[in-house]
Amino acid sequence: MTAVVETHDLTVRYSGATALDGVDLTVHDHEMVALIGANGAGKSTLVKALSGLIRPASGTITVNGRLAQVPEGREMFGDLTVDDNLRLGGWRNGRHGRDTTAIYDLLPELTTVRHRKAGALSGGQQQMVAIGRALMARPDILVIDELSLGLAPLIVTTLVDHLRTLNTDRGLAVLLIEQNARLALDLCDRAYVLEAGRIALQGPAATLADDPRVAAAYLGGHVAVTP
Amino acid sequence: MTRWALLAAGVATLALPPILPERYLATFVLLLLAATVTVGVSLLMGYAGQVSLGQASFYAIGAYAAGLLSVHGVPSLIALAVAPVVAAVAAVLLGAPLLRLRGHHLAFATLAVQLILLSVLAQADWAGGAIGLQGIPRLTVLGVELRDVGYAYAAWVVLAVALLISRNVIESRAGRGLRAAATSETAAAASGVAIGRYRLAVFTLSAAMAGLAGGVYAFYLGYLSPGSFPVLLSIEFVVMAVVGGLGTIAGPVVGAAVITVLVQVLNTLGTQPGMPDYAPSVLSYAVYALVLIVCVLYLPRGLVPALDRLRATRITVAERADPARTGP
Amino acid sequence: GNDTGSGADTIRIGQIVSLTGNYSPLGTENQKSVALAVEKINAAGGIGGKQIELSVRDDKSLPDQAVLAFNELKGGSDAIIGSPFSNSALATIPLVDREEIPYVSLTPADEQVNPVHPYVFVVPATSGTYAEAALQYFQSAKLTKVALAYDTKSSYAVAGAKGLQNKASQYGVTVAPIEEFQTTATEFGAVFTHVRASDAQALMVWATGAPAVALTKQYAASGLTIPLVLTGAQASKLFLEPAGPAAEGAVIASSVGVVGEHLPAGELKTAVDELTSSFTTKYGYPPPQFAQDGWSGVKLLAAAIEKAGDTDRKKVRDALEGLTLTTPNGTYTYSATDHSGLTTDFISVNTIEGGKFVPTEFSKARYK
Amino acid sequence: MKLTVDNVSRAFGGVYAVRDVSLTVPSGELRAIIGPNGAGKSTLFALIGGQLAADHGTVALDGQPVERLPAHRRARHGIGVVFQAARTFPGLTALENVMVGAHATTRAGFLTAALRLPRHHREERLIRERALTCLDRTGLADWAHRPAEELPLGQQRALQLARALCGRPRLLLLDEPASGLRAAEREHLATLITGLRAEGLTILLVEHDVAFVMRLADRVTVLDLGRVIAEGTPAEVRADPRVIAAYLGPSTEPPTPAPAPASAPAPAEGAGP
Amino acid sequence: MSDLIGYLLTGLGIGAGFALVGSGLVAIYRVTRVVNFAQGGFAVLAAMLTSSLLGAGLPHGVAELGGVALGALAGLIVGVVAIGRPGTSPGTSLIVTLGMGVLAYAIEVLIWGDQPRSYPGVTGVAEVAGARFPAHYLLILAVTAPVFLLMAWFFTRTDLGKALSACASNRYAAQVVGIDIRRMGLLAFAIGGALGGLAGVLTTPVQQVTFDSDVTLIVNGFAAAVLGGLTRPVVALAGGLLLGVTQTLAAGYGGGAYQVEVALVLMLTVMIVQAARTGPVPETAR
Ligand SMILES: Nc1ncnc2c1ncn2[C@@H]1O[C@H](COP(=O)(O)OP(=O)(O)OP(=O)(O)O)[C@@H](O)[C@H]1O
Ligand SMILES: Nc1ncnc2c1ncn2[C@@H]1O[C@H](COP(=O)(O)OP(=O)(O)OP(=O)(O)O)[C@@H](O)[C@H]1O
Ligand SMILES: [Mg+2]
Ligand SMILES: [Mg+2]
Repeated sequence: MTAVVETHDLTVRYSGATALDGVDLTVHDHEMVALIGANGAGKSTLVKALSGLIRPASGTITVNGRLAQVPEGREMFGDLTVDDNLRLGGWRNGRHGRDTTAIYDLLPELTTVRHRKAGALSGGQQQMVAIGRALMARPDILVIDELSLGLAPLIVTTLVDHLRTLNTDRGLAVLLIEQNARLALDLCDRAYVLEAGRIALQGPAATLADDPRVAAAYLGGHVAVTP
Repeated sequence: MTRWALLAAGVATLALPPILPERYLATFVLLLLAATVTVGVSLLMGYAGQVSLGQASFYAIGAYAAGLLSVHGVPSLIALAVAPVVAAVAAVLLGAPLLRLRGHHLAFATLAVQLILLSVLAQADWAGGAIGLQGIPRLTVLGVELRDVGYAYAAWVVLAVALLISRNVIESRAGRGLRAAATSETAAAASGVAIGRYRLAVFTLSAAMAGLAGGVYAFYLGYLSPGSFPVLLSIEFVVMAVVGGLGTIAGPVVGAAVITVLVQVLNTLGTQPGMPDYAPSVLSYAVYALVLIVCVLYLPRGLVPALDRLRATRITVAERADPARTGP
Repeated sequence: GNDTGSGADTIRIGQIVSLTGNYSPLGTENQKSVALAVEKINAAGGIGGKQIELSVRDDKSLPDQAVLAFNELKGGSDAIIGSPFSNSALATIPLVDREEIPYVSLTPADEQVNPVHPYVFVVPATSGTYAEAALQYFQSAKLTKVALAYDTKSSYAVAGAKGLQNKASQYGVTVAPIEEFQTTATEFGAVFTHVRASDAQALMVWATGAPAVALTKQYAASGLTIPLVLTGAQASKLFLEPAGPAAEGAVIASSVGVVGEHLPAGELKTAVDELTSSFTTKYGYPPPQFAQDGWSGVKLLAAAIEKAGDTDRKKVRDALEGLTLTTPNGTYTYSATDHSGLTTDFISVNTIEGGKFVPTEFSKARYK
Repeated sequence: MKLTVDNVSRAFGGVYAVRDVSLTVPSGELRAIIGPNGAGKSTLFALIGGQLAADHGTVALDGQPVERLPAHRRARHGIGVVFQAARTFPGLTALENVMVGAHATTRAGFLTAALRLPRHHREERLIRERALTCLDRTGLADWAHRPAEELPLGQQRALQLARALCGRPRLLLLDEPASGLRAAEREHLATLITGLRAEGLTILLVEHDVAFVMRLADRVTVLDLGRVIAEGTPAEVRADPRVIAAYLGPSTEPPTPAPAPASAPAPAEGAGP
Repeated sequence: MSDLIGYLLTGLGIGAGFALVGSGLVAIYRVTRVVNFAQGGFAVLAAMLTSSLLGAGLPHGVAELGGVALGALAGLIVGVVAIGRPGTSPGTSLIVTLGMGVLAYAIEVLIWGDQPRSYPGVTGVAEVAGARFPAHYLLILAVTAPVFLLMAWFFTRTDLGKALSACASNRYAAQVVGIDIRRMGLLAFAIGGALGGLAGVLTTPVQQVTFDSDVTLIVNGFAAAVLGGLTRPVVALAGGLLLGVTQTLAAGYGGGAYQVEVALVLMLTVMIVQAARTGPVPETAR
């Protein structure tokens, strides 16, 4: 197994404040990796660094293959149509990037809004576009900064299944940040726990799910389903 | 801390007029007046997020109001006091329809208003037309006719008033509402900010500042013409505000000072004997442009924040010498 | 401060001039010719043995910059040569009144001399004078119905248009229709349409700069055949070159110096030739109208200082007021009531032929 | 405060986002609004809060019609809003963000500020204290002096809530307040919301975390394609077949698809609009 | 009647000129969110060079092409300075373009002097239904219409055009999907420069050009472009034509003294009505 993404001693600072501090993280070929951590731990910062949108203060990042991301906050091309948003997702694919049918098959909810301006969509519809746009790149590694954010439960189920299929069929590697840590740990093979910019824990997802420290901080709310 | 620096600058400039060589006094007066208008522009742009490319219109309206009134025998001090009021009234009348526009639409609208105003003035015989309004008496305060140093102090007071008001407004409920509305109108309105009224209020306030400065200008120059208030002047105010630093109190003053002095220095240099024919235009265009470009590219937040940051880094560097802080 | 420096061993002249901004095409010519005149005088030993020292300030075609410039210059100057931009000049004049310093203006606004300001003297023929010269031409050419088009935003044009209308009846001329346009206008179809619908026998245009060129270019294609009459503001290559062949046949009033080569030998011709030869030698092209103004301004000041025997401001002023001097612009006779000095005799009405100004028979007949 | 929404509709270019929706929320109730993506939940909130004008229909607070009032006037009537997208004021510190929220219940204007009249100082002190309390309550005390744009997403959501609370609202519209929050923060939020309801606030809550919603809500209204398709207690709604078909899906344990990786739920659920 | 047709046709002619000046603004703004105050400068540079080339004996067509090429080059240079530094905000870039416009003055004065220039275009008179107007306007019209159609097509129908538009729509997202926003920005500046150059080259024959002609050009171009929010080429064209026709009609039937004001007031009215109809611009969800 080769690494598709590897960071070594990655440190990122925002005007003085350290957001990531010596992070070593690897995602291998065919692998699904979860990244969990409290709000402000530095997860989004890591994503931005991986896709080159912010420059690290020190450390190295290696990416082998095409990386696509679902950014935090959805980041629509607000005055372009849904169709155009998706097509632009395939920008790096050239001519192949234009075929959007697979995305509409996956997310039929988008079919009826395909000619609307993306900025006028509901929050969840935008999230679907963001995910669809990332898939359009036909990436080797997909980095998802919040998957289920604002999505109805049914759609989350569909997407999770699709990711799993892509992973098994096409060997897509995934780095997943997800508010629902249980979901993430169930889906992924391995996981990292980020705390205040450092990797606090790492290991097989199943092991981490059983770790009491993880359960207390990240799984709690979803267990207590007592209406 | 900035406040102390400001106070020190205030005292220093207060001492300046009598000792300044007479030939520089005019630069000093016009600098202070430009700074006053720029304070308004900065309030408008830096805090309320509205761009005006026509601020010189209110400068002109204030000037013409003061000039016309005093030419027709109104005591000069009263005429001066009326100047900002007229400018403010004009701003309310114009702002009511124009402030429905946002962003570049508003920028264009203010520019258009200025073009229209200039053309109306150029054709208004009662205001001297294109030839200009002549014979404006000097400003008389307590029976004393002001001479050059007097105008320097008048301009100083006007600027001080504008700065004080601007600071008071920014650090207030209203100021926060403005700044909030500049970034998200939806959220600001949902918090109870009456955006339309606020925008009009700040537009009017900045116009009043320009009008007041215009009043002093009218008496100081004793002559007004549409040619004194070109559109480029409005743009220059914006440049001053940006160079000084938007969203800062001292920015407009620093910006106005730097630009005014730069222009004068380049003018003097370019017209020195022995300079080649093309020196005046090359210096006043090329050097001015290069200084401007380099300044905004390398200090995009303006001079004042840059100076602040310089001081701030020195402080944090000192702090960081203490290695006790480590995260969990 | 009133340190007139009458005892100093140099004569200090300040010049406020538009070297940048809208009026720089005029200002640069002013400035070149002033510098040239000073250089010539100094080379010839100065005035009464004293060299002239010239300080220049750019008013950037802005009135308040002119005031700044005046304030910088006033302390160290014995006399001041003013801006080609009328608004700059008018902004400076109140200060001149207060400062009491001889001020020689290079802009033709009538307001500077009407009423007379004791220290202000104007070099170019004023708009009013041009208007009167045009009327004399119309009268002699039997053009009794003249259409007028003018730039409402230019003080030069407004003054000229007013002068024309005020004095028209004295010369038996009716002015109609009257068309207005703006400095920024680029299209004059409406003017031509209106004129075409009238029975006007000539179209007189008062404008400076770009609109005059655009109007002339479009006039050629307008189908109008009546004479197009322009004024001193067009009497230079600033107009001729951009207007190109479209300007052929247009009638242009100018100072006599512009058509110096057609003048009969005499004092005036000598004055013109002196400027033409030295200007052409130094700068490589013949002096335009604005260069004549700058040159004449220096000559007038020099003559007054020489006559006063001193640089005392009051004495120089008095000397100017009684001065009679021939310069390339014509023969000036300043008096206590006339600070403009030139009569219509020194305005030549020309036509453009082969890209050159050629005096009309009307004017040729008036050369003495 | 009692909220009555009567027959409101809003279309965008011919497509109805909200269609003939009527809703009565008695004072002090916590009402959840759920429904698929694009069902019209946020649009309904916007019609209540005044961010959008209704094509027709009325909105009343304690019987007083407000549908013609602009948003800032509705805020003065006691509506507090937490938007779905984190709409904070970048450039202002967290504390200042929250202080803006106090606008609805204070009045010092430009003149008072410019002249520094006594009222300015009095009000300013009050606003500041109240804002600090709100920050504290939402767990943001440590962030008070950081510019809002530097806050992580989770904290930005909390900041919106603090801002809304600073206006002393009597009706609170919460659009997905828990999205992006981790388990611990989610717990904190749940406690806070329970507390607010105990204080007598009327709360409307939109949230896709069904467990979270069902735990907190008194009653639940379900929207689909702009219409109300069901309304009742959490238990009733959860059992409603239309709701299961349109939104919840067959599994009762909503977004935790641990079992059966092979058999994906058929996409033919009719969930699409 | 023939008067009216004359006014309308000349109005369209000069309106097309305004729109052409505005087209470059649209091209640049649509991609970079920068209002390019140096736009008038491209026109001036191009016109100056064209006049020199014609003066040097080059034939029409070649000389004009040279002018347009210089415009594109100038656009590229302005772009490099204005948006080349990473992290430059559109506001900062705007001031930089203002500075570049002033810098162009110095260059123009050094090379061509401060005297006005012009050159002949299509000579002669066109007659349509008894109305006479300079035939050159037909050329301007004939160039403007396809330029705008091409722009509209390019930006909304081609992949590259969409990628360019995406840059202005959301810079961050553009980077996320792998669009090189800097390169796109520079491309936009070059296109804008060429369009600006074209505007200068085409409008100069009926007027004249001085180094500071850019102010008038940009005011009119801005007026035209802003009507379409600086992003919609076809609306900008409509804006320019409206501006032109209003001016000639105002001059024809009301008198020329207020023709610009009438047109500006009309533009303002249209904008205010537009704003009142659509309400405040909707904020997209971050
Ligand atoms: N632009 C910025 N300037 C300064 N600090 C920042 C900036 N963006 C983020 N930070 C800081 O960096 C740290 C990490 O933020 P980041 O957004 O990566 O967290 P996160 O783990 O993604 O949080 P969340 O779960 O809320 O999305 C936080 O402490 C935050 O305050
Ligand atoms: N400004 C707008 N212009 C056009 N259509 C809009 C606009 N706002 C919303 N819509 C459409 O109205 C419908 C309802 O949107 P709304 O945001 O209310 O959904 P929602 O129920 O909040 O969904 P989500 O759970 O995804 O946030 C959607 O189809 C959306 O695309
Ligand atoms: Mg994050
Ligand atoms: Mg929603």
